[in-house]
Formats: sequence, structure tokens, C-alpha cells
Amino acid sequence: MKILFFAALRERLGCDSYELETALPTDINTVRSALQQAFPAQAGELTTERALAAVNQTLIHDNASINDGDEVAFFPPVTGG
Amino acid sequence: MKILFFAALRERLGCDSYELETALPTDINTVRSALQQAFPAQAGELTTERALAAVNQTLIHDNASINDGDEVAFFPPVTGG
Amino acid sequence: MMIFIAVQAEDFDVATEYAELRKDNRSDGAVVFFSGLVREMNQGDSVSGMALEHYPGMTEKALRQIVDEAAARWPLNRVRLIHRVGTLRVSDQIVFVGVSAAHREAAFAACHFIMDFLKNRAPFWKKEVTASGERWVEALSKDKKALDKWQK
Amino acid sequence: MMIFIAVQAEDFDVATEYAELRKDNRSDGAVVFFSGLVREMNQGDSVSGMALEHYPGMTEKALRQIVDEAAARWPLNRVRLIHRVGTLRVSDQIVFVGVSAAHREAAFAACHFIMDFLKNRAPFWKKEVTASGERWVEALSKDKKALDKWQK
Repeated sequence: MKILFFAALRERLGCDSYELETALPTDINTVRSALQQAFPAQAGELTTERALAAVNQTLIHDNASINDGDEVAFFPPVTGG
Repeated sequence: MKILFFAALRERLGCDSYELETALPTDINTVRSALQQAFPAQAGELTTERALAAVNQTLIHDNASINDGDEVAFFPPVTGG
Repeated sequence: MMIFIAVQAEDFDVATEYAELRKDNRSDGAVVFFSGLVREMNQGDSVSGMALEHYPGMTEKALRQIVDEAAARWPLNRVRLIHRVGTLRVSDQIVFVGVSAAHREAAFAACHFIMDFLKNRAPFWKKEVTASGERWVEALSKDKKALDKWQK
Repeated sequence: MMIFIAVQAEDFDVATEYAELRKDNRSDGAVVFFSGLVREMNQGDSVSGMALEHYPGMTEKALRQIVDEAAARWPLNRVRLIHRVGTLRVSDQIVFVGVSAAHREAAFAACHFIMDFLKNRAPFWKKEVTASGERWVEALSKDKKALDKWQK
């Protein structure tokens, strides 16, 4: 599955998306851990504190299941307005 | 001393000011009572609920003393904005 | 601190007021404004217009006191307050309060505070024209209650 | 209920937005708007400009959810919300939120609510340009705390 990154997280990971090999369905906690293993040097940027998660363009506050075709994204706390 | 009236109170009393004969200094409660005697049919319009008082263009919430030259006014609760 | 207060029969232009709040202003991140309009319906009746009376001399003084109190409570940089008097029709502008500040919390609170106190302390009175004749608007208890939130 | 939401690189015109809130509107007595501007100083440093990144697709959806939530809480008639993206300079306009309602309490609360939630939920990120280079703006705990007042 393809994971999107934005803003500072995108820059620190050095890519705006990542193709994660994973069995589906899965959940956002599992994906987050897999990303921390894929980017060990940036694992601290991928904690729940430092990286929010959205599934299908909606912010996810708890663990959420992820199915085939879902759009998954991670990004830093937002700073608009 | 001259007392000013505004808005509905002015209309109901039928005048925009009234020359009250009174010894000075006095206070706003004494003036209010004197006005209620001067306008007995409209005494109900001159209660503290129905008529606010201002001395020298400042709203008065408690009893306030009035001296020679002070500008005294009574008017209904305000409805601007 | 820049303060502008006007009581006038003429209409005001919100774009001009907003431009004055922004002019050469590099320090403020937040502008909040309130604009009050004449509603067609009030207290259950259809209104075709109104006359706004005030107490000349006291009005400006009362408005200034309210703005000064807001400026004492929150860090504001500019406040512009205009209140119209005289004859107004439905959907006409009645009052404008514009506040600029570094941050939004101060700007929102001050603008709201100024309107709440203006409603209770500034000597303006509305006389509405309805199908059944003219009537003085009665002060509402909800406007008095609106002050409660500003108790320290 | 009329809702307009836009995410755009182009500047917006507050007078146009205000006119849209008032157009053929005889029922609303209160318009409140917020305008956010680029400040010269932020978190102690001099800022010469910024770049605003967003998550296309999610942005509009998140803004719409915030506006819908506000409309569910307060009786509103019109909401207009514009957020810019791309390159901005000091004193440029960033965001506009305009709300019209019959009464001022609803208009003030909804406008403030929309800004507080936008600050925490809408996927925008600011990268500031300072004398010592570019930096991503860090989210502030005070913005998160600002949501507390809207707990039911």
C-alpha cells in the first residue's frame, strides 16, 4: 500500500510517499510501526505525538482499520490559519 | 437643576428636559423620587428598573451625589448595537 | 494603540475600515470584526426600518470607556468602532467593531466584549417601524446576561 | 444555509466576501469575520515570508467538516471560508472566516470555533523564511488548548 507524507515529515523522510508491503486488512498502529522500522533513523518523527495519521483524508485519533484501496497519510501536527 | 430625558422616557414624559427645584448638593435617589412626584402618572417609568441615570455623561449604578453644574439625565435601558 | 470611534448618520464602508486596520501593520496576525445589520424580523414582527436616537456627548464617552476597558484586558493594537444614528432601513449597517491584535484569542474576545458592553452601556435607543406603527425596542434580558461571561 | 469554502493561491478580497454574506440577506443581524495575516515576528524571530503547504483533497474535506460542525451547534445562515496556500509575504492575508447569523452570539461563537478547529484539524503547514533560513512552524500547545472551551 502507498503511504503519503507531507510537510516537515516529507522532507525528513526524503520522500512524499512510500510503498509499504503489508497484508490487508491492517490497522494504523501496525502501519505506523512498520514505517518506523522502514525509516529507523526517523522513527522519532513517526510517533503518535509527532505524526498525525489520516485514512481516506480524515484524521484518525484512535487505531483504525485499513482496507484495500484506502488512502493513508502521515504528517506533522498542522499549523495553518 | 436641569434634567435631560431620552427616547421612550422623553416621549412618555412629553418633554426632553425638566427644571427641577432642589437644594444642592443632592443625590440621584433624591432626584429620582422628586421626578416621580413631578410626573405622578409616569412614576412607573422612572423606577430604577425602567430608567437608568447618568451624571456627567456617565452611567450611575449606585446612589451618586450631585453638585452644582453636574449634567443629570434619565433614560430607558439602552438598545443600540 | 490606535483607537478610532465615530457616531454618525452616514453609512460606513467595511473595506475602508479593514484597510485602516491593516495599513502599515506588520505586527498583527489577527483581525476580527463585527457588523450589525437591521433585520427584517424582530421579536416576531416584520420591521420596515428604524430610527436610532442617542445622547450626544455621552455616547462617544461611553464607547471610549468600553474600548479602553477592552484594551486594558487584552493586548490589542487597533480598534475601530462606528455606530450609526438616525433613520435606517432593513439590511442597513448599524454598527462596526474592528479589532486587530497579534493573536486571535485577544481579537475575538475584545471584539465580542465591546459589542456586549455597547449593548448594555452605550446610550442608543432603537425605534422600529412595523406594519402596526412605531415602537421603541425593549432591552432584552439576554443582552444583560451576555455580560456574565466577562466577570473576572 | 449557504456555505462557501475555497483553498487557493490567489489573494481574497474581504469586501467581496462581506458583500456575499450580506447580498439579499434581510434576516441576519450579525456578521463576524476573522482574517489571519502573516506577522513580521513569530516565536521571537523576524519573518520575511512563508510557504503554505496543504494536503489537496483532504483540506477541503476537513474544512467542510469543521463548518458543518459549527452549523450543527449554532443557528447560522451563511459561512464563507477561504484559506490560501503557496508563497506569502509579511502582512499578506492567509485565511478568512466570515459568518452571518440572526444574532451575534451564534456568529461570534461559530467564527471563533471554526478558527480554533482549523488550527488543529485542517492539513496546512507553514514554512517560514527567517534571516537564518527556512523552518517549519511548530504546532503550539496553546492552539490545542484553545479547543477546551468548545467541549460540550
